[in-house]
Amino acid sequence: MSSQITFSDEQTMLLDTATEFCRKHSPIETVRARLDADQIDATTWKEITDLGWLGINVPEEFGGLGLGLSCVVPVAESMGRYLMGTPYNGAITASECLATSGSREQKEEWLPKIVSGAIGAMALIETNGSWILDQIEAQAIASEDMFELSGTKCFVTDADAADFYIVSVNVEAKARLALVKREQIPEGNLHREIVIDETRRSYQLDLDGIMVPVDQLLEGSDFQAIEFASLLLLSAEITGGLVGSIHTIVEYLNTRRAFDKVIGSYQALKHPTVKILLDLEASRSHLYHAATVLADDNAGEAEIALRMAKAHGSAAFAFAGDRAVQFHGGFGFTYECDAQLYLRRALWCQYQFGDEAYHRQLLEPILLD
Amino acid sequence: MSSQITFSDEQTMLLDTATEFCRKHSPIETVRARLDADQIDATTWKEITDLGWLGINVPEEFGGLGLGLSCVVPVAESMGRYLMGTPYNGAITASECLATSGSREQKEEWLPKIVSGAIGAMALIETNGSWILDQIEAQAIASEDMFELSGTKCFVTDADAADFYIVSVNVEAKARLALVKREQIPEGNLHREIVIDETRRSYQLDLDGIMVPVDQLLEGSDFQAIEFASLLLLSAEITGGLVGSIHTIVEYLNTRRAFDKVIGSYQALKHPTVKILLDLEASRSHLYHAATVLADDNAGEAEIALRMAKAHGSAAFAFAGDRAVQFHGGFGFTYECDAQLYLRRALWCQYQFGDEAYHRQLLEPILLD
Amino acid sequence: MTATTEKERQEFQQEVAAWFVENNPGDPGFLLPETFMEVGTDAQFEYLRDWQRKVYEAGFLGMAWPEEYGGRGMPQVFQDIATQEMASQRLPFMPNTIGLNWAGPLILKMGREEDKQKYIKNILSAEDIWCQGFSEPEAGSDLGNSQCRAVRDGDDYVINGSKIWTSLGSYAKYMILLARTSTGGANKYAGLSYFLAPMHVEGIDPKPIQKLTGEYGFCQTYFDNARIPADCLMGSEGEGWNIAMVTLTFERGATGGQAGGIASMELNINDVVELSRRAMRNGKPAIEDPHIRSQLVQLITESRGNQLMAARAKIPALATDWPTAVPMSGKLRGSELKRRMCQLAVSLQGANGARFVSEQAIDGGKWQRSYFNSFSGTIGGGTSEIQHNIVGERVLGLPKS
Amino acid sequence: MTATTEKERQEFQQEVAAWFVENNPGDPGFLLPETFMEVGTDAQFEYLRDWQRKVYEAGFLGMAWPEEYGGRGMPQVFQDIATQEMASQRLPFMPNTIGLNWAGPLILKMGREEDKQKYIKNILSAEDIWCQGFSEPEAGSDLGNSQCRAVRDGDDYVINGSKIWTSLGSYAKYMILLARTSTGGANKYAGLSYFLAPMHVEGIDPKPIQKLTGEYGFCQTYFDNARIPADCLMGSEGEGWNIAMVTLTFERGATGGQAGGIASMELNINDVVELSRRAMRNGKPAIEDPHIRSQLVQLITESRGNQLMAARAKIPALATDWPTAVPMSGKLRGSELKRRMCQLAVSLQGANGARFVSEQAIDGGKWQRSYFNSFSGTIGGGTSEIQHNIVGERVLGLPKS
Repeated sequence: MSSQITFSDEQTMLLDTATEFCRKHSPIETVRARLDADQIDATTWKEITDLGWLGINVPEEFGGLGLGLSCVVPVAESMGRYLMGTPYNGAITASECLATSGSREQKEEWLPKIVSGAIGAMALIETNGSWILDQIEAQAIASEDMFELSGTKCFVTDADAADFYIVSVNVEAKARLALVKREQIPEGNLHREIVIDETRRSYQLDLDGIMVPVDQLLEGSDFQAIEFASLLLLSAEITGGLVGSIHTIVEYLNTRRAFDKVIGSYQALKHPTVKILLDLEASRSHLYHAATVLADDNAGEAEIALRMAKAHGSAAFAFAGDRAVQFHGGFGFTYECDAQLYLRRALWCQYQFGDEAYHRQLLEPILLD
Repeated sequence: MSSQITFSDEQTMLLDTATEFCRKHSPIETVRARLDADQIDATTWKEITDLGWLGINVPEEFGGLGLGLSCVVPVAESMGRYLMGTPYNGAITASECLATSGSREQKEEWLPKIVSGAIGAMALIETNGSWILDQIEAQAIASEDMFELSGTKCFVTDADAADFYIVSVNVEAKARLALVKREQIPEGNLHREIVIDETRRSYQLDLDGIMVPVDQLLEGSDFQAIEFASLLLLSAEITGGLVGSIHTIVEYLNTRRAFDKVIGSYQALKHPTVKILLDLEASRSHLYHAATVLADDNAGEAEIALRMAKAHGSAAFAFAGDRAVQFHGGFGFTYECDAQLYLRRALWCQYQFGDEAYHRQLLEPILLD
Repeated sequence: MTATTEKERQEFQQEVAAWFVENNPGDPGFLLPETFMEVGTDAQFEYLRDWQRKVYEAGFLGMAWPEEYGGRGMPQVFQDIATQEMASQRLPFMPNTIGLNWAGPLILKMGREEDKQKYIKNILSAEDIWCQGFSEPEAGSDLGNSQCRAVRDGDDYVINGSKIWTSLGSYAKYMILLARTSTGGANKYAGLSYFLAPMHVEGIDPKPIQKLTGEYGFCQTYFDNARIPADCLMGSEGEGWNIAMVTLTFERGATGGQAGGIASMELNINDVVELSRRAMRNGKPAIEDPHIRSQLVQLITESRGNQLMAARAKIPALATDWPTAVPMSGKLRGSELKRRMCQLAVSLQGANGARFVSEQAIDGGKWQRSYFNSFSGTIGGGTSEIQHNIVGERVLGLPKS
Repeated sequence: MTATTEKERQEFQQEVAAWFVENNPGDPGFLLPETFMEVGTDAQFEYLRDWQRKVYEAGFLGMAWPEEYGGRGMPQVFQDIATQEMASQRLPFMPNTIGLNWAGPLILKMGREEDKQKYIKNILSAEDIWCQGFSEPEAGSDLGNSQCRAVRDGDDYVINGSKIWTSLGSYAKYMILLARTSTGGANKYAGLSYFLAPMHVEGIDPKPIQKLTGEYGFCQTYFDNARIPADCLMGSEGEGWNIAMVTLTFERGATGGQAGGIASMELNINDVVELSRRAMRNGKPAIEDPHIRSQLVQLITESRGNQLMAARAKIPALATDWPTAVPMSGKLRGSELKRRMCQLAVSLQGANGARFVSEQAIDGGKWQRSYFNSFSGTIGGGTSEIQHNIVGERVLGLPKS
């Protein structure tokens, strides 16, 4: 196994810019103000688009920067750190999916639009909550030059703001990917879901009644590419979230007093906080290693690195969120305390695209057999 | 599942007497002095015999007290608490084995002898270290009215002092139990083993060359009874060991100073010690519950209770021993510190008759399916 | 009737079981809270208060409390049987938790005769709801540091300050209140006094607090020159700390004396096992996953350990080395187990673990909500960290942290 | 030669690999220790000292140390390549650990010119073995509380007291010694001084201590009016604490500057995986057990996390929030991982987990012994509990415990 981490000048610059951008655009008051928002923050999205961040991973020939997913990581990490809620990760996954599974024509049609701010949303998960992306129930039945879709998709984030959707459907008993345009979705097929992370705007998408032309079926069906991109972006978000949690915990531990001492002096709080810090340091290392090997185009190494990053990160962030609430004591039990924001974000990240137990099980045969 | 615990007057009396006896006979200096002993402590054994403790579980018709194994528990727990090294647990298991698998004649011949101090030793485990008692490799081949034994048994405790052995052997491909007398063992077939718990006097017993008359094959082959008795006695020993560990830890934490404070005031030491205490309280509860249901003769409940007791106790004692060494700091790293005695005892108990992972796996189908 | 026979107990158990089967209050048509700390709507409150009154009137609450104050003067074992039956039939809980389990036992133990006459019966009938005023926003678990002031003025005390985590604060008629009557004294504890304070007084204002679940169920109670009669003082001025400590022994389950009746409808490990048969992970019931199986067995073992400890604690011969270990650790063990149990329950659900209270969520999202609410157990009434200190110091005799 | 090319590095790597293959010292015929703290017999010591001398003479030790003192003045990257090669060929370690990794770097950083001339070369060649005299029996991890006295008397200091955990104490020619030259001063730290003390002096007596494994490998060193020359003092009187802290940054791996060469033959997670294929649990290779598999994956992930942290720490842009977190936690992470790894290795063995060092034991009992020895990592050089404090306070900025 490789244990190299490379971090380019582009990545360094992106990390600096993104940290500053997210710090400025997503102070905690803004995060809270947006919890009940019924629309995405279009102004911020415009700025993100203008910064070129939607084209980071898009090949140059389609109007992007061609820097690959590894350069998206600093941006996703920064957004995670400031609990920013944007359609960014979904949009990047959609562009990555088009780049890996789309035909030449499909790429030519959609990738430049994405770079210019068109929002893509992934519609993969179904009501049974399975993480196995190519074992699904949704159907696409061909009739003449159209596909008639059926089934239900969940956890489609920012679906109300999306310009198009990538939907997984069975075509003749094989899982495929179809692009559905916003205007092809009948009125009433989108329902907001209540999810644990209130910074997320998640939707259920009913496929019944959707008709799409056959040429909207993606040429390829690279579910691995989708999973890899999603794991990478989630791990980045988790790592950022861990940084944010630690700052939140440390700040409270350094100010709150109990029994005549600043509570950060109590080892019962200090030592688990150190554990969270070391978990973060490991998560961040797994993350940038995964970004490195993914850029090297070695699918075997990438699978190991990504599953490790997600497994380690999921467990670490869930622990950090849980302890953040606990360590804030009575205040931690209130909605007003920011600890709950991290806990909720942690649980969201944990249960998206496989929790630690799931990825460890998948690592077992790779690492042991 | 039942959650009853009963504790009789006999048990109360035995617990009092045994605690006092072991405290007096097994102060830590005596434990240490006996680490290199090449013989059992015959004087103490005589006293144990005279107290009637070898007959507690033996039916009255064979000269015992007929109180059942549940009354042996307080004695075994007390011995565990003071790290006493005697052939007691092995001898009790052997008598229980004869009582459950022996013929009338075999019981009449051996049980009264045991009550009077004859030492039985169990020879069950083989070099592969498997805990599945009826899947073995040792053989007994009949030739005329004798069986010829072959194979190797390990972890035969106090074998040098034993008057007889209960040996598991395959007879016509089925695991059975044979009683072998001391005098039937050829010179040189017993080899002392180096085991982690230096209070144990463990031996390897080579069966090759041993010939026993066919009537020394036990009539029955109740391996479950052996396992149940062993798990109960080990759980008792573990519970006692936990009590001893806590006293050892607390004493050090209350005297040793570092950075101008008594170290017991540091939460990093105090809180895990509380965990050990609560683990002990749970272990002791599981133990006496197991003793209660075993006395009720309900094999299904007994299996659950015993496996839980051993699983919980094994993990708890291993943790306590490990932390005992750590919490003694530099001193804990020396042979002179008593913490290592508990750690070694804990590891011995953990790996006898199945560790926590083993018993949990066996509990899974019972509790979940 | 002081000694009881096995036969009497069995007959009573049958009687009580039959009554509860017949009088089960049924599905209210809305999601009930699991404990009194989670009562967030009037509908929930009224449903539960009616239910407590009905149970009391049937004679199954306060059974071991003295007859002269509204109890039935029976041996504790009968109350235990009734309580156990409520639990096993999974009936709604008795909402006047502070009254039944803290204030009531305290008044019976240390109150004046007139207090007993005045308060006990209405605690049992839920006529008077009680709340608790110990914690303060700035003091957290450090009760000794309470700053809420009570100043004697003629026949009144004038109260100023605020208390936090007053569950049922907006429904309560009385509060057990710890307030500072003096700032001098040998130490911070010496200035505290204890009041059985009326809530329906000008200047007392309980304001609901939003919990991390997004729901309500607690108040912050503000005191703005609120005048309460001087005879609300329990004991003498300066005895507040000691009386609060006695109160907490009731909370921590370290002593008996509570009125009985279940105080919660808490989920238990069997519910998690049952969930594991229904919840799917990657197309298979979660219970088929080896990792989940191992965790379930561990939690069953731990949960059973807690039950068995309760059984063993009743046998003095088996609680010799550290006799207070089991009673003093009840809240710590129970609340931490519940937190981990809920975490496991959420993890059984695959991607649906990320849902929250809603129709699409498994069991309506109650597991996620329970996980969040479980922090009230690991934080309220002294955090788990402080519980570890208490056990380490008072049970094991280790020096203070 | 300050800049290096990839090609130069590759060529060097091939050269060094070839040399080590050719010069592998082979099986000594006895069980080697895993670290310098476990050297318990003369045979082990001599074998290892000869090996270090040979490696030094071949030019693969102290490569980045200045030429004028016996090093080779090359870029650090070459030493790292050589060290890495020793590790991957699993060769015996360099036994003069204190000299190479603590005393040497310290002398190079803060020593006088004459010290550098006198000590450095012989540290590299293992001609002079060094030991460490920081800890005391009564002071434990609290170095500031050292009581061993050094009193100036003419051109000498007279030392009285004792030091504990002096590994290689009976083989060492020099000791880095922290001793108290004054009991007054602003605080306990102000009275400490630092010495490069000779060991072969009347009144210095290193007595072997038996470890919990039953073996030897440490000494308690007694000082009974031992006279050492006054110019052994490093810096000035009263600077001992600061110099000791600098020394500890070398130990904790927080700064570079060590001579290189592997300091241990430690077992790693791949060894445990390999063991899991051979060790049987109930008749099946342990690696087939689902519970074991899950634990192995977790430890592989954690172990890999530690490796990757080392790689990431070299990229300043990726170590912004808490730049010292990775270097300051190296010992803590490594030693705790090793302890758990050894525990898992023992648990793979079924009933044979209960064996100890002997022929019948799996791998001669080395896993059980390693588990016991692993406490030297979690205790020595500041316990894991203290390491948590250090990281919490110095990295996260939390208040002192």
